[in-house]
Amino acid sequence: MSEAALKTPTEIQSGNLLDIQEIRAQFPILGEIVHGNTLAYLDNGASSQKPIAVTETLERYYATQHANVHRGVHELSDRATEAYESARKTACKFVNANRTEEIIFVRGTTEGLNLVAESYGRWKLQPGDEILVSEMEHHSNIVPWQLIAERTGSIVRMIPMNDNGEIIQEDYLNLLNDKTQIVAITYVANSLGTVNPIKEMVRMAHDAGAVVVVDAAQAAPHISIDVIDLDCDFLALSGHKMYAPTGIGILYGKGELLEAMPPYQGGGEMIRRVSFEGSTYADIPHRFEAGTPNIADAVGFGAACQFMWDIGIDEIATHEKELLDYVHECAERYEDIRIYGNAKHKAGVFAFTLDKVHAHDLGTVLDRQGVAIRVGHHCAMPVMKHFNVAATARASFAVYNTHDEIDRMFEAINFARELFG
Amino acid sequence: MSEAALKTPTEIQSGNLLDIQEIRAQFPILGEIVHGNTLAYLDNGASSQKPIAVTETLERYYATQHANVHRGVHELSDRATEAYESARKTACKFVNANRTEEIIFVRGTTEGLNLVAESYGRWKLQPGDEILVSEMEHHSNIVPWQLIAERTGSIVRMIPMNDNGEIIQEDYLNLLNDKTQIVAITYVANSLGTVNPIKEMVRMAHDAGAVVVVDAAQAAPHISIDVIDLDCDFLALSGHKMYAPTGIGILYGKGELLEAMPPYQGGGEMIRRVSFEGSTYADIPHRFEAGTPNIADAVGFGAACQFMWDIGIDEIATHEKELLDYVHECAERYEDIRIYGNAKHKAGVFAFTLDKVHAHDLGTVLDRQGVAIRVGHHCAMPVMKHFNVAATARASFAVYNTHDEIDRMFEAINFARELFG
Amino acid sequence: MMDDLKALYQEVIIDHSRNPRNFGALESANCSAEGVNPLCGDELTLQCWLDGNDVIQDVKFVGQGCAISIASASIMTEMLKGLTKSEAESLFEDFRARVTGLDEFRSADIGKLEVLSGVREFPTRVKCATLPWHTAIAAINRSEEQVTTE
Amino acid sequence: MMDDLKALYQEVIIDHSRNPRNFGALESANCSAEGVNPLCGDELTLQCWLDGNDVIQDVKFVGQGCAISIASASIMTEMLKGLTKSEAESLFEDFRARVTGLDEFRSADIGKLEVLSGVREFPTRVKCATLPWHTAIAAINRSEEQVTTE
Ligand SMILES: Cc1ncc(COP(=O)(O)O)c(C=O)c1O
Ligand SMILES: Cc1ncc(COP(=O)(O)O)c(C=O)c1O
Repeated sequence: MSEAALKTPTEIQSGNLLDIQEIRAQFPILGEIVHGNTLAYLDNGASSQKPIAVTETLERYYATQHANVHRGVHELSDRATEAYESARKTACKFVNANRTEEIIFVRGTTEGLNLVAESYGRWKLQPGDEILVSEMEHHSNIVPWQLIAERTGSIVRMIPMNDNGEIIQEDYLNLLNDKTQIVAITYVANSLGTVNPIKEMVRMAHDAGAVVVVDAAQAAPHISIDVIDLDCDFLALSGHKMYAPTGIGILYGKGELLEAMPPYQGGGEMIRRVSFEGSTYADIPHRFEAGTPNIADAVGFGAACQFMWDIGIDEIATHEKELLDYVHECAERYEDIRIYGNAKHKAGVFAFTLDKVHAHDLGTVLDRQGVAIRVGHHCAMPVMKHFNVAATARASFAVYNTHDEIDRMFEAINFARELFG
Repeated sequence: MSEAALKTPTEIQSGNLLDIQEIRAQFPILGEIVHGNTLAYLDNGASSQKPIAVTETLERYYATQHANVHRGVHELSDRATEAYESARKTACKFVNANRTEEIIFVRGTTEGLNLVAESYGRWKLQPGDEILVSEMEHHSNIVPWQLIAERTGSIVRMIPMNDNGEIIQEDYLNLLNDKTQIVAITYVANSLGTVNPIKEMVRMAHDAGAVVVVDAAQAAPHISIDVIDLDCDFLALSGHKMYAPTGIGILYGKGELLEAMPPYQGGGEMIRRVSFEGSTYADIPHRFEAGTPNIADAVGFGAACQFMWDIGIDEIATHEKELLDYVHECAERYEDIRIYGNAKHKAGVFAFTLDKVHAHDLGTVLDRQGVAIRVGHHCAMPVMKHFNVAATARASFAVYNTHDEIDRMFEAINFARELFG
Repeated sequence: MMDDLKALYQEVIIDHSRNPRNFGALESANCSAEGVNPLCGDELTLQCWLDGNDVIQDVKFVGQGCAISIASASIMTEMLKGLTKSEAESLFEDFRARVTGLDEFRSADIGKLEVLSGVREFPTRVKCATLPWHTAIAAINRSEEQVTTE
Repeated sequence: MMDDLKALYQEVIIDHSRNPRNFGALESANCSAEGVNPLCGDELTLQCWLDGNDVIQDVKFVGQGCAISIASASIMTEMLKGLTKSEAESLFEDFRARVTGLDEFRSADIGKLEVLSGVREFPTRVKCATLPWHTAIAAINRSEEQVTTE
C-alpha cells in the first residue's frame, strides 16, 4: 500500500482541514515496515508516537542547553532552568491552571496519582473515611487508593457503571456522604472510551465536602483540559500518551491544597534547610520535585503541547471522532464483533471482541499484517470482570491515523475469522 | 582558544592513552560559546553532558522502536520491551549484580533512596530503631530517612566525619548496635570528593545486623561498581551524572530483600491481579515499577554504560585522577584558596573557597569566562555546617575535561581576585 | 507472513483450543497449581494425581486463555499421563528449547508437541505455550507459589 | 564580558559588601523578617522600627551572603530610613523593575540603588539583589512567613 494511496477520499470529504499526510510525515516511525507491511499503529491509548518537533527538542536540549537546574549560576544551568521552567508554564497553559506552581512534573499519571494518594491521603484520611473509585478506573487509579486506605484505615468504595460503560450517577450520588474524603475518577476510560461528566461529578463531590482527583491520562491526547472550568482538585496526565517523550507527565493540584500537603519524596531540590536536627521544605512546586528532575523530557513535554496547539486540539478531536464513527460503522457490518463501551460520550477508543477468536490470537494475526492494536485486560481488570471477559482487543486513535488504517484492520480481522473458521 | 590548542602537552605526557579530543568530539555541547568563550564545563558532579551515542540511541528508539512495554503482542511493543529489558541487563552488568530482577529503573538516585526508605523502612523499622547516616551525605540520602523515621518512630543518627572529610570509623563502629537497622552512606561525597571504604563499612554493619544503602550517584561516573564485592544491600545511582539522559537511574537491591518488600507506588505494570476486594502484586522488578516506565531514557542509560565501557571505566578514572592531581597542584600555589575535602581517597571533585570572594560571586566571574563550576551548599548543608561555611565553589570532572580547562579556571580565579582586590 | 500464521494456528491447535482434552476438575488429585499471565489475563488451574512412584496417573485443567495456551494445556495433559516427574520435567525442557528456538543442538523427539513449534516465530506468544507447563511442573513439585510468566 | 563584571562589581558594591552599613541587631525593633535563598544558602534577618505613622524610623540587618546581596541589603537600609511603608514598597517596585530590566517605560529615580543596576545583565543574580527587599517588605507588613526566593 503506497503512502500516497492512504489519503482516501474519506479524508478529503470529511470537511476536516487537517492534512493528515503532512502530519504523518512528522512521525518517522510511521514508515516502519512490520512483518513486510507498513505499520498501522492503532495502539495510541497505550502510548503515542513522537513527532520530529519533540525529538528534535530533546536533541537541541542536550546539544545546547543541558546542565542541572536551579542550582547553578553558570550559563548552561540558567539555560536548562529557563527551558525547564518555561515547559512548566506551557504545561500550566495546557491544563489552564491559574498558577505555574500548581504544576508538578512527575514520571506520568501513575506517579501523579500516587503522589496525591500518599501526600494528601496521609494528611487527610482518618479511619473509616471513604474514597470513591469508579469501576472503570485503570489500575493506576485503584491500587494507590487501596494502598493508602490500608495504611490509614479508610475504605475504598466502588462507583458502579452500567453496561454501556457509563458511571451510574444515582449510585454515585448515593455513595457520597460526609465520610467521603476523596473521589478518584477517570476523565476518559482507557478500556471503554467513556468520557465522564467530570464537571458535574466534581460539583456533587464538593457539595459532599470531598476532593476530586481526575485521571486525565486518556483525556490529554484528545480533549482540551480546563482545570478551572472542571474545578477538580487534582488532575494527573502522562506525556507519552500525548506525543511527548516517555518518563514525563504532570500533576496539577490546587495551590491551597498543595501548599498544605506534606512532602512526598525527600531529597535535593525539595528542601529549604537540612540539618540532622530536622529539615524544612521548599515551597511548591519544588517541595514535590525531589532530586534532579527529568529536565529534557519536561522540555520535550512542552514541545508536545506546542505540537498539539499547532494542529489544534479541537481539530485533533474532530479527526479522531471521525475515525471512531467510521470504525463503529464498519463494525456494525459484522455480527461476531462485540463492542465494549457504548457510552454517549466516547473518545478515541474502540474496544471489542471477535466471537471464536481470543483477543490475544487476534492481536497476533493483526500484527502479522502490520496492524498494531492492544489486547488484554488494559490494566482495567474490574472492567473485564464487569463484562465477564478475560481480554478485549482495543484500537485507539491519534491524529495521524487514517481511514485506510481502519480498513486494513478490518481486512486483517477478516483473515483471522477465516483462519479460525 | 582554539579547540586544537586544547590538546596540551600535559595530555600527551600523561601516559594515559585516551584521545581526549576524540572523546570531546562526541559531545556537541562542548563547542558552545558562552559569553564569548568556549565552554569549559566543570560542573559534572551536578550533571554530565551526553555523547552522541546516547542522544542517537534516543532518536533511534523513537524513530523505530517505540510503543508501551510488556503489554503488547505487536511488533513495536516487542521491540520496545526488548530494548528496555536489555537495558536492564546492561545495568545489571554495570553494577555487577547477580540477577537482572535486582535492577529497578527509577528516576534517579533520589527516587531510589526514597523507594528503599519507604518500602524497606516501613517493613522493618520499629519505634526506637536506629538509622545511621553519615555527616557528608547529600540531602537525598538524609531527608528520606528523616521522613520514614518520623513515620515509624525510629531515630536518625549522624556518623561524624573528621576535618579531612573522612568518616570517623571508630565513631561508626561505636554507633552500630543491635537497634541499628539501616546504614545509609555515600560511595563518593559530592561536596568533598571523599571515597568511602564501603566494603569494610558494609562488613561492620552486617556484623551488627544492619543493612547498608549506598548512594552511588557520584561513584557511578568514576568507579567501576561491584555490588557483589561490596556486598551492600541496596545501591542507587543517577544516569544523568554518568552520560545518560535525565530522568533515569537505577536502584539495585538484593533479590531476597526486594522480594520480601511491600510495593512502593501502585498502578499498572506492578500488579498481578486487581479487584475492589484487594489486589496482588507482581514479582520483582515489576512490583517496583508502577506505571509506564521511562522507556527511552532507560534505553539511553544502556547506551551510556556502553559508552563508558568503550572508553574503559579505569581509563576514565585515571584521566580524572590526573586532572584532580593537577588542580590540587595548581591550587597549592595560592594562599587564599582553601580546599574542602582532603581525604586520602578522593575522586572527581575539587571543592574550595577563595578568601575575600564569596563563592557565589566567584561562580559569576568564572561563568563570564565560560568556565562553569558549581557554587553553593551542594545539597549538603551538614557538610557546610561542619566547615562553618555558607557556600563553597566546586569543580568536578568528567572524561572530556582537559588540563587546559583547569588552567582557564585558575586564570578566571585570578581575575576575580583582582576584581575584589 | 500468512504462512507463519498458518503454521502457528494449525487445525490441530484450533481443534484443541475449541475442544480441550482433560478439561475439568480431577476428583482424585493430590497436587495442583495455578498459573497466571498477568499481562494478558490468561489463567489456568491444573490438578494432578501423582502415585507413590512419582508417576503422573492423571491430570486435568480448567482455565481461560488464548488458543495457544489452551491448546498447549490440552496437548500437554495428553502427553503427561504415564510419565514420571523427571520425565515430565525433561520433556518440558525439550519443548521449551523447541518453542524458544534454543534447540539447535537438541533434536529430542517431542512427539505431538511438535504442532506448537510454530510459536518460535512469535516471541511474544512463547509464554502462552509454556504457561501450562510451568504450572504443571509447579504442581508435581508441590510448590506453593502461584506461577506467573512475568 | 569583563565590562559587565566591572559594572556589576563596582567599587561601591565591593565596599558595601565588605563594610555593610546598619549591620547588627536593632534593640528598638518592632518588626522583623528572615529571608533565605535556599538554592545558594544566603540568609539574612532584618529588623525594623516602624512608628505609629508607618514611617521606618530605623532598620538593621544581619546575615551572610554574596557581595551582591550584602551590598544590596546595606544600601537598602540606608535608603529605607525615613520612608513610609508605601514609599518603601514603591521604591522596591522601581528597583525591581530596574534590575530585572522591566523598566523600559519607567524612569523612576532610584538614587543610590542605581549602582546595583548592573545585575540586570546577570539574571541568575537578580534574586541576590532582591532578597533583602523581599525581606524588608515582609517585615514592615508584619508577615509571619519566612521569605524565600525560590
Ligand atoms: C552524592 C549524591 N547523592 C544523591 C544525589 C541526587 O541525585 P539525583 O538528583 O539525580 O536524584 C546527588 C546529585 O545531586 C549526589 O551527588
Ligand atoms: C486511564 C489511564 N490511567 C492511568 C494510566 C497510567 O499512565 P502511566 O502508565 O503513563 O503512568 C493509563 C495508561 O496506561 C491510563 O490509560
